[in-house]
Amino acid sequence: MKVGLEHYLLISAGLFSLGLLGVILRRNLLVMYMGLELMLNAANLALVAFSRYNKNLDGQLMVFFIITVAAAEVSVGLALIVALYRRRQSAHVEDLTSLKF
Amino acid sequence: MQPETLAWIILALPLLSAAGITLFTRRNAGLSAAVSVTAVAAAFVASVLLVLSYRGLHIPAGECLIASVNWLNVGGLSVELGLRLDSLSNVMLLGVTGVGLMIHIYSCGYMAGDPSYARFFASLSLFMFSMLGIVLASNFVMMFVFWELVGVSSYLLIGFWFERPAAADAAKKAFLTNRIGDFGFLLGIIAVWASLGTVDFLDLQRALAADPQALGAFASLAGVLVFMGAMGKSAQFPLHVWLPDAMEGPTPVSALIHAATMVAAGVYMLARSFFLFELAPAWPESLGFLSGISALDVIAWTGGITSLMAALMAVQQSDIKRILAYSTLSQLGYMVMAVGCARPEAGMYHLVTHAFFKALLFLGAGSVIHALHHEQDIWKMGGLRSRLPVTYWTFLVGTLALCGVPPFSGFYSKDGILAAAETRPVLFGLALVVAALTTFYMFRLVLVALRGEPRDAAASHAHESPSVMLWPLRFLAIASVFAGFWGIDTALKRGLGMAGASGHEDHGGFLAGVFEPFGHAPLAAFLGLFATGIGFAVAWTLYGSHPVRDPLPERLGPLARWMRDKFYFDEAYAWLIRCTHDALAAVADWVDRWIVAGMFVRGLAGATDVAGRALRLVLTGNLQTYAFLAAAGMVVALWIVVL
Amino acid sequence: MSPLTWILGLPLLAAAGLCLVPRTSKGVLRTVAVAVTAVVAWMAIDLLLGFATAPVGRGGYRFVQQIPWVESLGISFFVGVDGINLGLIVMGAIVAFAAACVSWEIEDRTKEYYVLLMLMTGGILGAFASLDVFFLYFFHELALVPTFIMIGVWGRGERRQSAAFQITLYLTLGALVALIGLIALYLQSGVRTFDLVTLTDTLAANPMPAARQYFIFPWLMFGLGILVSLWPFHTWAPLGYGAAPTATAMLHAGVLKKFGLYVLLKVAVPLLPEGAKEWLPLLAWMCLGNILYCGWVAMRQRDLNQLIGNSSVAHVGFVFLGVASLTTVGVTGAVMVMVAHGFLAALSFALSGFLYRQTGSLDMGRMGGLLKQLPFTGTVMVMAMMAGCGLPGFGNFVGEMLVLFGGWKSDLLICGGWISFRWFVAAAAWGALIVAAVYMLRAVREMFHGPIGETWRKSNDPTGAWRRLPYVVLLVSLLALGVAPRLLTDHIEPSAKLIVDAVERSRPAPHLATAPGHPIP
Amino acid sequence: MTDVLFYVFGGLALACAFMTVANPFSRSPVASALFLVLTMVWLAGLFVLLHAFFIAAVQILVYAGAVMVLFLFVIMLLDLKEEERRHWNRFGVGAGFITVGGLLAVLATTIVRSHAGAGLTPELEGTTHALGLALFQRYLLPFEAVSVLLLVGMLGVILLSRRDLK
Repeated sequence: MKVGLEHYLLISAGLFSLGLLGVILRRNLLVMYMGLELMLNAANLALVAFSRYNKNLDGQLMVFFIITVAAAEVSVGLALIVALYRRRQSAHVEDLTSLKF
Repeated sequence: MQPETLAWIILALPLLSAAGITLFTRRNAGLSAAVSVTAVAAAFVASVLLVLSYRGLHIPAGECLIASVNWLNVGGLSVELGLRLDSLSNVMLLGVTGVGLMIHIYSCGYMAGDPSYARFFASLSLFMFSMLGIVLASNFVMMFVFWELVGVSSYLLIGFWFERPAAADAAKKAFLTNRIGDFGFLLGIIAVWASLGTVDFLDLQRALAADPQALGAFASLAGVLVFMGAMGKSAQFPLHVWLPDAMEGPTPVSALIHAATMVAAGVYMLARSFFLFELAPAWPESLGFLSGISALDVIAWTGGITSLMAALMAVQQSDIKRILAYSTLSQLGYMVMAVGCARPEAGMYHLVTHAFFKALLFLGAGSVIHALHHEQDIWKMGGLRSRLPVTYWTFLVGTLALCGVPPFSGFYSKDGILAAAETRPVLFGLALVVAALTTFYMFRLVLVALRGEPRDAAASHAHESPSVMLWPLRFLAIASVFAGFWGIDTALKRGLGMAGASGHEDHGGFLAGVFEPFGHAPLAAFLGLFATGIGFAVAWTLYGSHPVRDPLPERLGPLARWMRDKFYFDEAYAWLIRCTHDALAAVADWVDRWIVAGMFVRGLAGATDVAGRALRLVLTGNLQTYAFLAAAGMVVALWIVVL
Repeated sequence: MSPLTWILGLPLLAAAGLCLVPRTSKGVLRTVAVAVTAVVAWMAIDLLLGFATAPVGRGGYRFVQQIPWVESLGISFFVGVDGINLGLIVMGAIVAFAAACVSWEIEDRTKEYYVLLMLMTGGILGAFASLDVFFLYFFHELALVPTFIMIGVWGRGERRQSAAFQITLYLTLGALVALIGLIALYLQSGVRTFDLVTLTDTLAANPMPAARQYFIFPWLMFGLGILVSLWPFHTWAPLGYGAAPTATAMLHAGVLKKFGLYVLLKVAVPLLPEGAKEWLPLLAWMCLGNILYCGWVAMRQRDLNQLIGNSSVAHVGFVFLGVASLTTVGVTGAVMVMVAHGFLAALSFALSGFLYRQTGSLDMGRMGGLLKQLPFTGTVMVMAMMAGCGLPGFGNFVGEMLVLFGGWKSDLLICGGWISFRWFVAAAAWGALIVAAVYMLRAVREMFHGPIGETWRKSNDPTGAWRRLPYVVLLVSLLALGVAPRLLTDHIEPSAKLIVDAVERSRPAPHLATAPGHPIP
Repeated sequence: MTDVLFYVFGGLALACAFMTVANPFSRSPVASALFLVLTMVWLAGLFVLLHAFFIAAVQILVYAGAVMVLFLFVIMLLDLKEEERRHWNRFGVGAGFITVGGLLAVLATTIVRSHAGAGLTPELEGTTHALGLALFQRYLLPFEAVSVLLLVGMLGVILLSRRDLK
């Protein structure tokens, strides 16, 4: 079967679901974070694919921006995790439930 | 000067005096009194000038002069700040300012040394302003305005010694009782306006003369509602309870407001708006059971019942001021009854003469109280004839006038009322009984309180009051004796536009005037004298020997106790109010606290709170739960939207 | 530039300016606030005196100014006065001046207090001056937010948090419900503009179908009713005013609360005449709840502020009655009551605030004989209470009298005509003349009459002309209205007549004449 | 040829992604991180197949290079042990799988049903030249905004990593 847009999108959907699975199932903050990255990349893939098939460069530019924002996000997020770890000596989500009423 | 200008001046003077005292001179007692007395004296002089210039204009009977500025004009409701001058208001003007002047002068002596001397005179001036406003008002709304102001000045003066709980309570009671009457008065005014589109007396009179059916089904109801105003202010049954309590005020106040002028305002208002009561009976459908009863019937019977009841109560009182207060009630009932018998001029005539002699009696009583250092129980008095000669003789003059002994003024005015009642035999009989009772309780008062031997140390050391208090007594005594010959009745008839107003103008000389009633209405005159004689005889038999205690309770038994306790009206009303208004208030408060604020508001808040607590369990604080919930929600949403 | 823009702009400018004043210079803060409100009050009085001769602008309004803002939504800054908001603006400005004067008492966080006070004043005046429904609502909210903060921060009593909470929730709810009504009105009007004049003209020319009016009117009626403490949504009022700082209670109870009535009269009734006819009978029942029920509740209160709060709720009932009567006289009376009651409520709360500071308590049962100790305060308070029970000479009497007169002539059918509106008038008259007198006189009797309690020996009257000025200003305004009511009624009447005529003119569209939706059996 | 490569890269990316989040052999974050790096690489391959060469390069440089190194640094810094399984929340795991499965199902059905690619041919050449022109002309403002964002991110990191952070 000829590879088309749908195939890329399906891969993207799969990656996104796996990322979500990581966020929901894994208890380590860092791994959850990796799941998030995975989801972002899934979105990137979809954007690039759309961009190619729709003859529009904007999708790629969007990906560029997403990568940049993701970089910023990762740096801040990781800094937060480090700071949290310093206070709580844990990166385990079940130890971090102070948001509870 | 034009009468209109004079009328404005008369109305403005007391107001300026009240404002001036309150704002500027209240720290200076003497100056305040001077301002107030000057104002009322000037008003009296202006009234005399006004009457003279009015007579000079030769205005025909039933006509009047009106001076007005527009006060309010909104979509069909036009209210003038109007002054109406006719013989009726002229007579009242002279009466009010004259008696007012006497009492102002008297007060200078009586109130001397009171720490709130200036406040007293300010309130008195405010009262004069309001009273003159009622007298001069040319329309219903203005009359209502001043009606209320009179009520509030009465409130201020009854509660003048407001630190005394009794005085404060009496003031409150007077105001509230009056308010019930005013409630009816206002509704009556509104009903009249709604049908006729005007509140002006003259316009109303003309409209009703042109079309007596103009008020339709409201004719009698409007009359009775307006009469409710008079019921409150003139203390008619069943709103009479406030007047005796009002005696907690200073005695000059009792004399001026609660005997001579304010309480008479009701009668004046009835006479002023008499055209309204003459209408043939007509009731709205919902009050169909009253059909056939006219407004005048209601008025006449209310007056009759009041006069008899009050006279009975007066018989067993022992407080000198209260005896006079019940006597006032009884006489007011007389006047109202006269209006009810379609003879407003008779009621008004009695009003004027009564103002003189009742003011005299009250001031005399005040003089006695003053002399006895505020002792008011007649059974602790006695033997004052020699110690307070001026007071005694003037008091006696007042008593004779009140009892209707010819040739004192009371005889003529009372005779007019008795003659008016002749058309209604039951009321006539009732009026005769009242005449007898009046003589009885007045001579009981004179015999017990003033004659005989002193029963108390204070009574034996009494001294005559200062002359500033005695001269008003003398002047009022003169008025009480001769007011019957001043042609007041003729002037009143002219003012009311009565038929025959001009016919009686020339009665032949003084002597003919003295005996005029015997020729005019012999039955009423002779029976009235007879009743007076009986009353005097009984009083002399019981009290002529100057007993130490009242012999009457033993003879009358429980009836005497009922009379002394005012037929338990106060208690009955207290019970009624507790069962109705207070109960409603309690229920409303309870509902507000527990149902509205409690069940609904707090219930709603509580339900929200509980829901919040329940939903809070979902928030575990676990990041993954949140992520899971968000994802699940997203999936569900997508599922619904996309598939 | 219209003087109205200055009137509402000056306090807002002052609010911004006060932010720059250092918090330690309390004198400057106070002087600026008093001076600005004095200028505003003076301009408002000037407005009143110049009203008759001012040229008539768009839609019969005077002193008009209109600046387009968001044209796509039809929003513009549009101010102007007619007879109805004229009195309210004058009253609001004078009350604001008095409120700024009595704020000497605030020692804590003075700067924030005055900034909020100015903000509230500007919002209030803006709400009454705006003729654009969007700004009308916006300015109202602008005034409400400071109210909540002021009660929460500078309030008094143990229940102030709960009071602030309750008043916030109630008023927000009311404002939201009314907003739904306003948005529905905006969307259904067909012109997509917030301009009141255009709305009025359009809806007069081609009215909305009656069924839609039946639907929109209750949102406005209940929403605005909650804002004005319509029975049974009134319990926030006594509670909130009891806890509010003096100036806030004065401004809210006196002025801001009238906003709901004003919008009801100015927007809801003339724009939705059929809806009004349908729902006003219910309003008539509810206003009896205000007049009689709240009067009875007031009779049972032991705390002065609770009493004044309940009595103020009761007075508002007369405005509702006047509006419900739909007669020129009644509506004129309603506006008159609004203005007079504004002065009266402000005066009462100013006095009770002063008493509270002097005695530390407002429990009437513990007071007594204060007239001897505080002759000035006592006299003014007795006069205020007399005005409250409808004594002639005060503006309230004129208003209540007109409402009763107008009500008697109303042909509004209650319960399908089974009950005459006259019974409502009679009941309201009973409430005005008797119930009000009972609780007012009881309060006077307990607080001012009788033997003086030892506790109050240290209390003193306000000394000096400046401290007495706010009370005197309010009292004189009340008296002026009572003695010369034509100052206002002459201006109110034509505007009231327009509203009444708008309702009378309207006839339901023929195909909808039998539309369902009769809420009253 | 490209189709084969697509299946290879796609399959490997999915497999590595699976190993990242649900490695049946190891719970170590390091393993996860390394598999994630691999995922990035295969993704870059897919980008190349889509003729997005610049993005592919950036993907390798920024993600596989910088970001993942950062991850590994943090893991080392915190000395994270293997994620010990404290308790096996069956309900949680089941619900998670169901949710994710549901999501996947929804997405897949949508993609398949919508025929998004019908009639479309891969044409666009994502040349660096074109990208650069667009970036510095049409997208100049967002570009600058992103640079500010990065600056803010930097500041945030500096602030957060202060020792005395309370």
